[in-house]
Amino acid sequence: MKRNLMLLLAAGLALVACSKSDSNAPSGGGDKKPVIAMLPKNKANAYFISCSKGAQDAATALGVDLRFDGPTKTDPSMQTQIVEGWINQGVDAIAVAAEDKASLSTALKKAQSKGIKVLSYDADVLPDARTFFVNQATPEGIANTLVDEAARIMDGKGEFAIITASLVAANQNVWIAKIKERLAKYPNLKLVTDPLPSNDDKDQAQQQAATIMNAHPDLKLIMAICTPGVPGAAEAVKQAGKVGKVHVIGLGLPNENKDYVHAGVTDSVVLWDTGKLGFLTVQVANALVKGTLKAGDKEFKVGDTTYKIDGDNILLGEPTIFNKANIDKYDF
Amino acid sequence: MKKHFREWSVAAALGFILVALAVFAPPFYHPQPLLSLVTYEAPTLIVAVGMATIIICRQIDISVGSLFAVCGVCGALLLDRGWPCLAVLPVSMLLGALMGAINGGLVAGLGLPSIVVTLATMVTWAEALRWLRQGVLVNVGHAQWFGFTQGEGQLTIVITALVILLINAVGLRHLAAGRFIYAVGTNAEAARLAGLRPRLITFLMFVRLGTLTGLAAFLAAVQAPTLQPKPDNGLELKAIAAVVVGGVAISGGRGNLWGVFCGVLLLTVVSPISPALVYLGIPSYWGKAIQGAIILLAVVADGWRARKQKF
Amino acid sequence: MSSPTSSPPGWKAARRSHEFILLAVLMAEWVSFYFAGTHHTSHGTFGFGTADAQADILRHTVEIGLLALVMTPIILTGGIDLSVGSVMCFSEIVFGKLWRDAHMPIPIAATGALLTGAAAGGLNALLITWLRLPPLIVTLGTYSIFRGLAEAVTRGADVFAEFPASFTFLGEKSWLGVPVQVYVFVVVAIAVWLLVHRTTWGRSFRAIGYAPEGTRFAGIPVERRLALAYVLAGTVAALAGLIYASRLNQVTAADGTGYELAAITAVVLGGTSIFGGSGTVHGTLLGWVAVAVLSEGLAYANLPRELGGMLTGVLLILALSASILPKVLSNWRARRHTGTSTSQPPPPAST
Amino acid sequence: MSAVSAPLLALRGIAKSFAGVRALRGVDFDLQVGEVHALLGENGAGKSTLIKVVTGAHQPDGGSIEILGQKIEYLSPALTRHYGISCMYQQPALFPDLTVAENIGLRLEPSKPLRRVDWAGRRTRAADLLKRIGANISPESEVRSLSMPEQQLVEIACALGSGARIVIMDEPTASLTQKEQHLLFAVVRDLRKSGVGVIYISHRLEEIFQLADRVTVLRDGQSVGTNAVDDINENKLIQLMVGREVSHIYPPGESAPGEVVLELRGVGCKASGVRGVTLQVRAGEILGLAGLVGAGRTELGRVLFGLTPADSGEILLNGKPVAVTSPQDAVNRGIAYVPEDRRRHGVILEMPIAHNMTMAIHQRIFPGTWLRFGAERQLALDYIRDLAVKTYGPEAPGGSLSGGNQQKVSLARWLATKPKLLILDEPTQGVDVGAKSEIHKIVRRLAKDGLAVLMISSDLPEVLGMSDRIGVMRGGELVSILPGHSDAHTVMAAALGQRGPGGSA
Repeated sequence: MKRNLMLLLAAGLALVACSKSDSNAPSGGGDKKPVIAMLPKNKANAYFISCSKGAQDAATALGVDLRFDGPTKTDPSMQTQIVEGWINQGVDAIAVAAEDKASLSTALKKAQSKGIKVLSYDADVLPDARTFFVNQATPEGIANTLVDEAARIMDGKGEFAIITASLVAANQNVWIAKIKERLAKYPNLKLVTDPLPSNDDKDQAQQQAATIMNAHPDLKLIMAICTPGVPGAAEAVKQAGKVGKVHVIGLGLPNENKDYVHAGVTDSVVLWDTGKLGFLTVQVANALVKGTLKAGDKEFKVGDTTYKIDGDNILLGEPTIFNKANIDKYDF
Repeated sequence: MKKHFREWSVAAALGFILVALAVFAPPFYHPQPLLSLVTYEAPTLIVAVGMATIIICRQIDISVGSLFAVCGVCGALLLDRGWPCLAVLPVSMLLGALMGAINGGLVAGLGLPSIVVTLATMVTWAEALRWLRQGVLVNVGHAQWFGFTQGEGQLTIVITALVILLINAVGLRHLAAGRFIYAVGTNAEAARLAGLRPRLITFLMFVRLGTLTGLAAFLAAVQAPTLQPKPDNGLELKAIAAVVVGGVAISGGRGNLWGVFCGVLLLTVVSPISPALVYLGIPSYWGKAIQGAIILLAVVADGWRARKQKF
Repeated sequence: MSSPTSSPPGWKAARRSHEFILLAVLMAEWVSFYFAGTHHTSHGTFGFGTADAQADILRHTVEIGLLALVMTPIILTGGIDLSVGSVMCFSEIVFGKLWRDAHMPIPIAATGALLTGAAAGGLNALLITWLRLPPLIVTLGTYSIFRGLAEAVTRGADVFAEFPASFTFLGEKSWLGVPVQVYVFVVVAIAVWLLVHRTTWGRSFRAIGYAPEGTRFAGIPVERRLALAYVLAGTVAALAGLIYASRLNQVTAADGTGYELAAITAVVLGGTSIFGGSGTVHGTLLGWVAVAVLSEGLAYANLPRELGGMLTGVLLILALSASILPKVLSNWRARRHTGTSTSQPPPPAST
Repeated sequence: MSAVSAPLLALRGIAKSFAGVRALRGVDFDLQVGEVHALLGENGAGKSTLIKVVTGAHQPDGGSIEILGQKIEYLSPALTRHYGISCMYQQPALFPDLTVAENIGLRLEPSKPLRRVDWAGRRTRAADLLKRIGANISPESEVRSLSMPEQQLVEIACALGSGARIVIMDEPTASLTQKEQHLLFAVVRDLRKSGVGVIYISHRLEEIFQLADRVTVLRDGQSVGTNAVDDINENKLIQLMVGREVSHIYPPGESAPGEVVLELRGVGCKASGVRGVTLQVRAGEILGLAGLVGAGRTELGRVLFGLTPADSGEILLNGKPVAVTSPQDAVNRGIAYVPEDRRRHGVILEMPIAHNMTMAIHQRIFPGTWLRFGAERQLALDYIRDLAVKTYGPEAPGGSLSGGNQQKVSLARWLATKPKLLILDEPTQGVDVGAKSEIHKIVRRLAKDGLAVLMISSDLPEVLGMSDRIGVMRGGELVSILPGHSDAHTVMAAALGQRGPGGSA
């Protein structure tokens, strides 16, 4: 009886897998259609969902096969695991947004050694583990915009705190360094504590914000530099009844923050066009595969738009500040 | 006093911390942050109430975290579609009851060990949720705080949790059905010989825990404008820990809900998100270690007492 | 009356067949993923069917495999250890601290980590044997305290990374086409198999699982046997932590979250009874590989990875009910059988 | 009063099988109003199964049940209460974590779930019932904290309070002391007087002659006769039970005791209540330990085996003082203990016979902890042959054997340790007659080979028949040592604390 049951299950499993293989045969068939794999930090994060939409548009336009996969929470080990799977599947290009650059770079070097084109976007890896980094904005640009915005809201003085993704996130760490540099310009702005990690989790960001408000009753502003952090911090401020006393700014998607901005909890969010980031990433990956883009090039053309290349960084453009006045005009 | 020594000692520890906070950190008692904290943990209390009776019944359920996430997400999706809160609540509870019934059916019906059954359903529901939702946030929007103001919403949630606790605590003590649960937990065969139906009671306990989890999930879902589907929320161990700290014996048949209430409060006060630690000058990242120490201390205290009683 | 010459009851045969069936499931998984997840191009073969893919599946799950191995003796004694994931993480943190902050050489830091794991296992053993507490709640307590300590030491945020190549070879390099950590795993697997199946220690684990009091009455030092199982679990958890740290080249306070349940799943799926006594190490290995291939193979077949978890849950329930079902059926059959026999006139009662 | 003609309970042709083994093969039984009907039979004769059929715990495979002439189609524990059937099980079926009042409440109150629990009412009722049977137990104490006889009294209180028309008592006196037995007997007579029918199961024939009106004997799942107590005598009853005229022949003892193997000087253990025991056991001698249940005999055995180490006095083995602090110690020093509870302590039911037999000699047969299956199998085969264990082979799990054969496995485990001192705790309890005499022969042979044997037994004929000398314990103390040929009366008198010849109480 037991035997029958288990064998039945096994047979069923085999059947499912086989039938699936038929329907998928063309995609893995190894014809001329290039396969581009794209790894977000967290595929559940609205930021990356919006990225994936742009990426899919580019893939459709270019006629490439896009595989967009990643962990559903902060999980560097899962990122590595997925990339190693792609290497074994023999994809043509891999584009990654690294949660942790050290652990992912090893896997990416392996990919390069097998002739797979590697690039990074959003969050860089070690420079020798990829050809290009699609940089959504220069770190200075982001840091300066955020600090200037904070100074404006705080009248140039007072305590503030930073909520970040995780302490290993490469791009966030660069931004934090640049934010600290920029603070020299505003001697009365005081960063009260080390950046608080939220693991790209809205609930954790909310908890961190609540804690820091308890610990520092004079806190005037929370700056969240990861997208789930902004609504998380805003919710904490709202629940603590400190709207107006504690301000919230950060890097956030307009859609996630509209309500808070209109309610006056969040003053402004800063972001670039995430869809365009995904779009450009796939374009660059395709160009690398086709060989139309090589290391050392100085610019990259998509249609009639030209993107500047600074060293090995392909620049997306300047970030936008969204506030009460303009946030309703955007939908992403 | 002597009979409920275990419950009293947890209550005393809680009282001690609360007094210490009153003396050294009066701002802890600012109503708003305190209310937020209590609201945030109210769903845990509801789940712990269900978990306590499961454990009294000599079973365990480690799938509640997944059940909680599934019910929460389904509830939030319906709220997003514009369903009224009063219609979503029963759906969420029914869904919880259904999943609880699957656990209960496998445990009571087939006689499988509950820890393995609920381990399996935990993984299954969690991954199903991940697969179907890919972790995407669900917008609850207008339904936050049931559409009330924040203060009203928070009070509603806290009062609901307290009412659930009260009903269950009284029922468990003063209703024959409540005593049947103890009877089954302490000696299922004797319960059968005394004319009770242990399998049915066990089954119903799982259904009940599922229902309570559905309710708790709904009360958690309306606390923010968006809901993050998190199947690995650790709720099961949090609830079990609170129950164990509250003096319920893992071997069944012993403990009461007032102890569990104290256990939940104690673990809440020292949790990493509680302002208490900050006010007492302890960095919040020690929260989990302190919780762990309290759990271990409670466990060791139980063992020590049992050891002394033996001789 | 049962005649003394009746053939051996099917319990042992049934257990052997459980492993056989698991093997069949594994083969089915493997064959289906081979056909669904492998493709051939002009550049060569890619996907599930390549040696690289197989090696990677092992690399990604070897830590869980190690935990499952040492969980087996514990479950055989009728116990459970929920703390292995936390102990694994805490040992890694100790390793990172010793190496980076105390500037100790890698071998000494690694020894420190292993000792930490052993001590953590010792704490479990002490509370379980000395206070006679149920392992479930003891290890629930240590589960939270070691995770909590890991968070406290790292302030919930600190990360140890960029270990030297002399350490990362353990998790990243291969030897003769087989990842280095697999050799470590094989050594541990053989050791645990021998311990459980070929020594008096393993015999005692089973005896304790079946009848702890009866084992004490046979003059077997139950406490010492239990202590070995838990200390071994702690030590090997630390070893798994080192491999994990080396493979990812980083250590955080979130490492190994949920690994305890994955390990328990592998053990139970492998046919070990959660109540103790019966079970095998090779069953555990099969259970572990079946779950590993399922969860990773799906990605190669372009199926959602989450399906792996769901199928694991279903498989677990089926495996469990399968072991119950024959009993239920035979009872039912026996009842029917005697039901017909009573239709004969009852023997007259002598008065 | 209803018509006398219809019996309170009538069973016709009850049959019941477990996994193909026929436990009951068509049993007839009836119980009249105001009657005490004793049920008698050897272990495994089907008494407990029959009881469980009447209480609805087992569903019969065939036959019919009538209560007051009315045919009952289906019984369950919940329904039996409705029909006025109440049962005291051999092992108290109580809830250890709950109070006495609640235990009685759960058994006697209606099983409607949604009603208020009347705590005060429960307490007064429990107090009343306990008072009526003369038990000095607080209704508020937890059952877990009660001794075995006290728990049995709670069971009696339940039976009394149930207001049942049919009360079943399954070996109620097994763990009772003399005083509590008298309480019980009074309750039974009370019940009979008020028209209740009592089914009384016991092994102790004298009780049956004291209490019962009629007696039915079961053998191999069949009723072999129902008689009025006045029409029958003990010998006839035994004959019915065993199926033949028996005078159990004990193997002759040959008194050639050698050196003193074990000597105790004032040994005591506070935790288990053993006090100041002084005795000697010689090689080749069987020292029987008699006494009532709870006299401290098993406890003394456990002290000697290191399970509850002695905390006063001196233990000398072969003349040398030793400290036995753990069972391992005991095994290493050549002390073997065949425990009383065979199924929990003596044999691991799920493990093969071979594994069971080598459990105590791991160090010797498996040097360096490596298992040697060949040697193990050989040893098991040897003992299976020597002790005539009926099984299909060394790989058969212990649970597949009959009680007597399990006992032989348990014995083999300890003989394999080549002990100097063998402690037997109730070696033939629950063992059928054939196996019993085989075990006796084995034990005698072992003694002849120079083993010192300490035999704890509640079976008085066994103690008298087997022992070279008889030690009698009472209240944790060794009260007298009698010669092997003493008569039953002397031993009983010593055990009960009456002054008798040779007694020194």
